[in-house]
Amino acid sequence: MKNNASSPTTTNIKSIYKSSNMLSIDLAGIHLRNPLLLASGFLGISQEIFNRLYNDGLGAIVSKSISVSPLDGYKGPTVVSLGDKGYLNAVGLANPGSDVFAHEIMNNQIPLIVSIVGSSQSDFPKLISKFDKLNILGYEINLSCPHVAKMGMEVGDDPDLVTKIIKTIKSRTKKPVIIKVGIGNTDILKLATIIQESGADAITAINTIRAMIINVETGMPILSNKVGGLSGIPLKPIGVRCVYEISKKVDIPVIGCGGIFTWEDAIEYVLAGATAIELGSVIGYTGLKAFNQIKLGITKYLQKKDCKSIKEIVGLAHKY
Amino acid sequence: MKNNASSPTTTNIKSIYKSSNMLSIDLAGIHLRNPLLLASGFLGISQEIFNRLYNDGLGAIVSKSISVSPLDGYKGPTVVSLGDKGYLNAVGLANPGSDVFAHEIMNNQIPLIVSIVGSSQSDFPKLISKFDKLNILGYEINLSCPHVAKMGMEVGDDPDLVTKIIKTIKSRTKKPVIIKVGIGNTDILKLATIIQESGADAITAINTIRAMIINVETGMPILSNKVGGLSGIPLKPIGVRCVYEISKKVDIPVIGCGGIFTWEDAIEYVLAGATAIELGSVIGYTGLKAFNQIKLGITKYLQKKDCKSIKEIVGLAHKY
Amino acid sequence: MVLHTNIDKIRMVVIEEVIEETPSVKTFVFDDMLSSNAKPGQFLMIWIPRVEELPMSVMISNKKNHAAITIRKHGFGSTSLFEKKQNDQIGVRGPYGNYFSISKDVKRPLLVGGGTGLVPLMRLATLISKIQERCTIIMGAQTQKEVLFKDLAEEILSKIRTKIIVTTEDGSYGIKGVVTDALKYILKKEQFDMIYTCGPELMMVSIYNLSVTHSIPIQASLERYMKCGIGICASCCINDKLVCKDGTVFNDNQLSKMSEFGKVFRDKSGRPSNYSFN
Amino acid sequence: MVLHTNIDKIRMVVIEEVIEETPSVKTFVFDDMLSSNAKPGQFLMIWIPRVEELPMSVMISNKKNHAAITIRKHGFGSTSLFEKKQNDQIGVRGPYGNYFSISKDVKRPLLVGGGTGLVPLMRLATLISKIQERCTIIMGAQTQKEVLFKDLAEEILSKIRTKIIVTTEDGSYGIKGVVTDALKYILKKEQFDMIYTCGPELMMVSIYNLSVTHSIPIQASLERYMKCGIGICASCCINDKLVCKDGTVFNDNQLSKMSEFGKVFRDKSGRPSNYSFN
Ligand SMILES: Cc1cc2nc3c(=O)[nH]c(=O)nc-3n(C[C@H](O)[C@H](O)[C@H](O)COP(=O)(O)OP(=O)(O)OC[C@H]3O[C@@H](n4cnc5c(N)ncnc54)[C@H](O)[C@@H]3O)c2cc1C
Ligand SMILES: Cc1cc2nc3c(=O)[nH]c(=O)nc-3n(C[C@H](O)[C@H](O)[C@H](O)COP(=O)(O)OP(=O)(O)OC[C@H]3O[C@@H](n4cnc5c(N)ncnc54)[C@H](O)[C@@H]3O)c2cc1C
Ligand SMILES: Cc1cc2nc3c(=O)[nH]c(=O)nc-3n(C[C@H](O)[C@H](O)[C@H](O)COP(=O)(O)O)c2cc1C
Ligand SMILES: Cc1cc2nc3c(=O)[nH]c(=O)nc-3n(C[C@H](O)[C@H](O)[C@H](O)COP(=O)(O)O)c2cc1C
Ligand code: FES
Ligand code: FES
Repeated sequence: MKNNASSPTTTNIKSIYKSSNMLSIDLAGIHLRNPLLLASGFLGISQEIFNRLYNDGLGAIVSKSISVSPLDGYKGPTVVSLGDKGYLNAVGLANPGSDVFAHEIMNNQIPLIVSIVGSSQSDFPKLISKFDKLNILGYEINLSCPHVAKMGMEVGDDPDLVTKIIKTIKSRTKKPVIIKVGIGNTDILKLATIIQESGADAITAINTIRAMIINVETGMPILSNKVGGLSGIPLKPIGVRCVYEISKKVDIPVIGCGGIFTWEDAIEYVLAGATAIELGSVIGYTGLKAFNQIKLGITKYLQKKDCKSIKEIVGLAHKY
Repeated sequence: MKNNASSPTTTNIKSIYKSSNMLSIDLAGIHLRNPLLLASGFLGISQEIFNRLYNDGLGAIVSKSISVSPLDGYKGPTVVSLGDKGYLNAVGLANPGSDVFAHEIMNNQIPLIVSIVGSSQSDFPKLISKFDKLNILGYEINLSCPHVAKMGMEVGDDPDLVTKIIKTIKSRTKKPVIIKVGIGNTDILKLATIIQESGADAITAINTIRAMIINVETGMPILSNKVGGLSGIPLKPIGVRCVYEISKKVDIPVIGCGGIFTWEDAIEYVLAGATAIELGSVIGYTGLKAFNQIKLGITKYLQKKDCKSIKEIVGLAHKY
Repeated sequence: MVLHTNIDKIRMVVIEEVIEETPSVKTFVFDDMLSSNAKPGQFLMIWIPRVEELPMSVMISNKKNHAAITIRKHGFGSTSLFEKKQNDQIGVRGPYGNYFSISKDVKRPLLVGGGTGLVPLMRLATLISKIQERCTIIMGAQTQKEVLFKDLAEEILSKIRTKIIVTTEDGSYGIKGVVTDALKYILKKEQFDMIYTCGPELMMVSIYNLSVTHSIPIQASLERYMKCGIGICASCCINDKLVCKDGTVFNDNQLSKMSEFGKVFRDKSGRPSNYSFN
Repeated sequence: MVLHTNIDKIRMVVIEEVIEETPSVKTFVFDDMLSSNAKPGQFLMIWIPRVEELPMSVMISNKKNHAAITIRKHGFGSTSLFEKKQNDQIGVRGPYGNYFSISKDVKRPLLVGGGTGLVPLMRLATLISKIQERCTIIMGAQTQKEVLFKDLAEEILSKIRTKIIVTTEDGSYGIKGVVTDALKYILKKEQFDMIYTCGPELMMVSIYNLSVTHSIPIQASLERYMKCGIGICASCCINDKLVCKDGTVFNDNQLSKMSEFGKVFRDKSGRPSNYSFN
C-alpha cells in the first residue's frame, strides 16, 4: 500500500485496473463480485427486493434470519432511531418461516446467503433440509440476536451448544457456513476459536448489542420489548476491535459488520482484517445509493494506494 | 410523576420547592447535595481541580483510579475523538500512585470518592490503608477497565476474585464500597448479584467498552495501545440497559455512567434505576458548565412533573 | 417550542384538540412544525406508548405549526389510539414517504377516496385550492353517519369551482353505491387530467382499471404493513418497491408493473397472502 | 480539499515543505484550513503515527489555507517528528486553547520569547503588523546557529517601526546573555503597554517578575504535559487551571495567583515535581 497525499474523492479515476477485478473477493470458497453484503434483517424477506438490491450494487445478499416456523415478532415500535446514525431494534426475529421463505427464493438467481436461527439444536437440520437444494451460496447462522429469549445470543453464549450446532449443520451441507457473533457474555475470542475448531467456514462480527431507550416524557421504555439491540455508528469502534482481534486469532475469514456508513468505515474494517463487510443501518440513513457510493470510494482509495485488489489490504493493520 | 405538556426548558421555574432539596440524595449511607458525580479518570488527580469541580456544581468527585505504585500510562495518543460525541481512550491508568495521591488529598474538604485499581488481591489492603484515615466519603473499585492487562476488566471477569476482593476491602474499611462494572466477558447481571452478596454498597455501571479505531490513510491503529475503551454518547443505550437490568436484579443502589451529555440523558438513567449518575466525556464536549446545565434541566423537569425530589423517579421505568 | 431537525427521532406531542368526525373516526390536533409542513400523501409513525406504533397519514390543521391525525377505530392499536384524550401525549416521527405531485397543468383534478384514505386528499385539496380553478372529489362511506370530511372539503375548496360527490353503500346519503359507481358515471360525462386516490386497495384497483380504460393518468397512495417507515425492514414491500420509501404514492406506470397490486400483501411475519375479493 | 468541521477529529495532512531553521529546529508546512485560521498562542496536537502525540504551537505559513509547526529535536517523540520528510503524513487536531489578546490600545507591544516559544509570537507579530505602528521583540538563543526566526520577524514587521533584539548565551550573536538581561535594560529606557511572552517557564517567571516591578501588564503562554488537549485529563493542570483549556495564555492577574507557576509541574503519571533552578 502506498502512503500518499490527496483525498480519494478528489482523485480522478485512472482506470488502470478494472474496478470489477479490484473489488472481487473469495469468501470461504465463494467468489463474489465485491465485498459488500447486505446485513441480515435489512429488507431481507422478498426475492424481488433481493434482485433490486443486487442490481443496486451489492456483492451478495444475506436474508433475514429465518426460523423453522413463522414469527410475527414484537409489536411496534420495533425500530427506534437514536438520531446520530444509531438505531435500536427489537423486531423479535419476525420472519415468514422456512416453508414460505424456501418458496419465496425457489427461483433465486442472485448470490444469496440464507441466515438461519433456531431455538434448539434440532431446528437446524430442519432448516438445512429446506434450503440446501435451492440455488443459494451458503448459510449465516445467527447466534447473536441479543433480544429474543432462547434464540440467538442465548445460544451463542453456550460454547458447547455452539460446537454441537456447527457440527450438526456441517454434517448436513456442503455449502459454506458462516457464524455470526456478537457481544454477549462469552469471550468473543474464545468463541471464535471454538467456531473455527468446530469446522465453520467464516465468522461475521458483530451483531447488535443489547441496549435500551427510555422516553423521558412518559418514563416508559420505547421498544415494545423494552430491551433491544444497538446498531449503526455507535457500534463501529467495537465491531472494528472484534474483527481485528478475531482475525488475528483465527484463520477462517471474518466478515465485518456494525456501523459501516461510508467507504472509510468499510476500509477501516478491511484494514482490521475483514475479508468482506455487511451493510445494514446505513440503508435507513443513506438509502440504497449507499452501496455504489461506498464501492466508488473503495475503488478510488485502492487506486490511490496503488493496490490491484482489495485483497491486498485485508488485515493490514495487524502489522503495526 | 405528572404527565404533561410543555418542554421543561421553556417552563419558568416556580420555586415551590428548594431545588437543593429536590436534588439531594442518599447513596449507600452518604448524603450528597445532588446526584451528579465526576466519572473516574476525568480531571481526577489534583485537589485544586477537585475543589473547582465541586464549586462548579458537582455532588461528589470520583478520583482517577489510583494504583499502589505510580503508572506513567501509555504513550500518546491516549484519547481520540470519534466526532459525534464519542471518545476512545487508552490512558493506561496513568496515575501518581497511592503515596503521592494520599498526600495530594491530605487536606481534602469536599465530597471525594477515591477510585482504586489493583493487579492482585493483595493490592487492595495496601490501598485502603493509605486512604482510610483521610477525609473521603468512600471507594469506587474499578473492576472494569477494558484495556490494561491484569487490571480492571481481567479482574471483573473472574467472579471468584471479585468476591474475594470485595470481602477483603469490606473487612478493612467502614466506608461505603462501590464496585464499577462494564461490558466484559461475564454476565453483568450474574456479576451484580455476586457483588451484592459479597457485601458491596453500590454498583457503578458502566465503564468504557473495548474498542478500536484504525486510521484509513496509514492503515495504523491510532491509539498507541491499539485497543482502548469507548466512551460518550455511543455508550448511552448500553449503559441505560445495564442500569435498568441491574437495578431490577439487586437492592443496592446503582450509579449510572456512560454518555450522559444532557439533562434528558441524566433523567433517562434515573428512570432506568440510577440513584446517582457520573459525568465524563461530556466535559470534553461541553466543558465544566455542563454540570449546572444538567442540574437546571433536572430541576425544571422535576418541577414540571410535580415531583418533590429526584428520589421519586428512580427506577420509574420498571413499572412498565 | 422545540426545534426538531431529525425526523426519525420520536417527538412527544400533546393532543390539544379532539374532533369527533364520525362515531368511529376522530381527529387529534397537535403542535408539530415538521408534520405541519408535510406534503399530501406523506405519513407519520405514531407511537402509542406501551401499545403500538402505527402509520397514519398527516391530516391538516388550520392552526399555525400544527398538524393532525385522523384515526378510524379498528383493532387493538387503533382503538387504543382512538381512546386517547385531550392533553394525552403521543409520539410522532416523520413525515415519511413521497407525495402526490400537483402542477398548474393539472387543470381538472379528480380526487377519489374512501374512509381515512380521504386524509391525504384533504391536504391535497388545500394545495389545489391555491393553484387551480376547479376540483372534483368523490368520497365514499358505508352510511350517512360515517361520511367523512364533506363539510371540511367544501370549506377548503370554497373559493374555487368544486363538485363534491358522496356515495354511501346503504344509500342513506348521496349516491347509493361505492365510489367506483360514481366514478364510472362521471368519467363518461366529464374530462379529467389526473386522478388522485387513496383508500382500500381493492377500491384503488378498480379506480386504476377505470383510469386505464379512460386513459387518465393516476396517482394512488398505497397502504402496506409498516414496521420501520424508513426503508429498512421490507415489511411494506409490494413487488420490488418499498411503500414507505418509494411510495406511498405510485403513478400509473409504476402501478402497471405491480403484479401484487390488489393481489398480494404481506403480514407481520412477511408471509404473502392474497386479497380476497368478496 | 476536505472541509473539516470537528476540530477534535484527527486530520491527516501531508508535509509539503520542510524548512531547516537551525541545526536542531525544522518547520513543516501543510495544508489545513482550521490550523491556518488559528489565533496566536493556540496549539495543535500532532500525531506521529505509532510513535507519539505531542502539543505544538501553530506556526504561520505564507501559503493560503496553510499552516506549519516548528519542531525542536529533543527526546524520542520530537526527534521522530523532526525526522519526517516532505510528503510524509502526520495527523493534526485542534487548534486548541485560548490566545494572546491584542487591541488597538496596545500601542507599544513588547514580545519576549526563547526557542520554540517564538512560534506563537510570530503569529502574534503578523497580527500586530496589521494594526499597530510599532513593535519590539526580544528573542533568545543559546548560540548564533540556534537563533530562530530573526529574518522572518524582520520580514513580518517590515512595514512598521520595529526593534528586534537578539540575545545569545555565549555571545556569538547579538547581546550576550539571556532575554531577561536585555529586557531589564530596555525596560529602563522605554515604555511598553503589554508584554507578550512564551518560552521556558523559568524564563517566563523572571519576565513576569520584571513586569510586576515595572507595572506592565503581561500575557504568558505556558506549557505543561498534555495528553488530551481538550480539558478532560488534567495532566496539564497548574493549580486549579487547565493549561490546554483555560490557557495556554494567562494574564498577570491569573499568574499572580498561581503558586505552581515556575515551581511545580506534573509528569506523565500526574506526580508533582519541583522545577530545579540552576
Ligand atoms: C401509509 C399509511 C397511512 C395510514 N393512514 C391512516 C389514517 O390516516 N387513519 C387511519 O385510521 N389508519 C391509517 N392507516 C392504517 C393504520 O396504520 C392501521 O393499519 C389501522 O389503524 C389498523 O390498526 P390496528 O392496530 O387497529 O389493526 P389490527 O386490528 O391490529 O390489524 C388490522 C389490520 O390493520 C393493518 N395494520 C396493523 N398494523 C399496521 C401497521 N403497522 N402498518 C400497516 N398496517 C397495519 C393490517 O392490515 C392488519 O391486518 C394507514 C396505514 C398506512 C400504511
Ligand atoms: C502548548 C504547547 C506548545 C508547544 N509547542 C512546541 C513547539 O512549537 N515546538 C516544539 O518543538 N515543542 C513544542 N512544545 C513541546 C513539545 O510538545 C514536546 O514537549 C517536546 O517536543 C519534547 O517532546 P519529546 O517527546 O521529544 O520529549 P521527551 O524527551 O519524551 O520528554 C522531555 C520533556 O518534554 C515534555 N513533554 C513530552 N511530552 C509532552 C507532552 N505530550 N506535552 C507536553 N510536554 C511534553 C515533558 O516536559 C518531558 O519531560 C509545546 C508544548 C506545549 C505544551
Ligand atoms: C431492524 C434490524 C433487524 C435485524 N435483524 C437481524 C436478523 O434477523 N439476523 C441477524 O443476524 N442480524 C439482524 N440484525 C443485525 C444486523 O444484521 C447487523 O448485525 C447490525 O445491525 C449491525 O450492523 P449495522 O450497524 O450496519 O446495522 C438486525 C438489525 C436491525 C437494525
Ligand atoms: C480518558 C478516560 C479515562 C478514564 N479513566 C478511568 C479510570 O481511571 N477509572 C475508571 O473507573 N474509569 C475510567 N474511565 C471511564 C469513565 O469513568 C466512564 O466510565 C466512561 O468514560 C463512560 O462515561 P462517559 O461516557 O460519561 O465518559 C475513563 C474514561 C476516559 C474517557
Ligand atoms: S416499513 Fe420498513 S421498509 Fe417500509
Ligand atoms: S491536556 Fe488533558 S486536560 Fe489539559
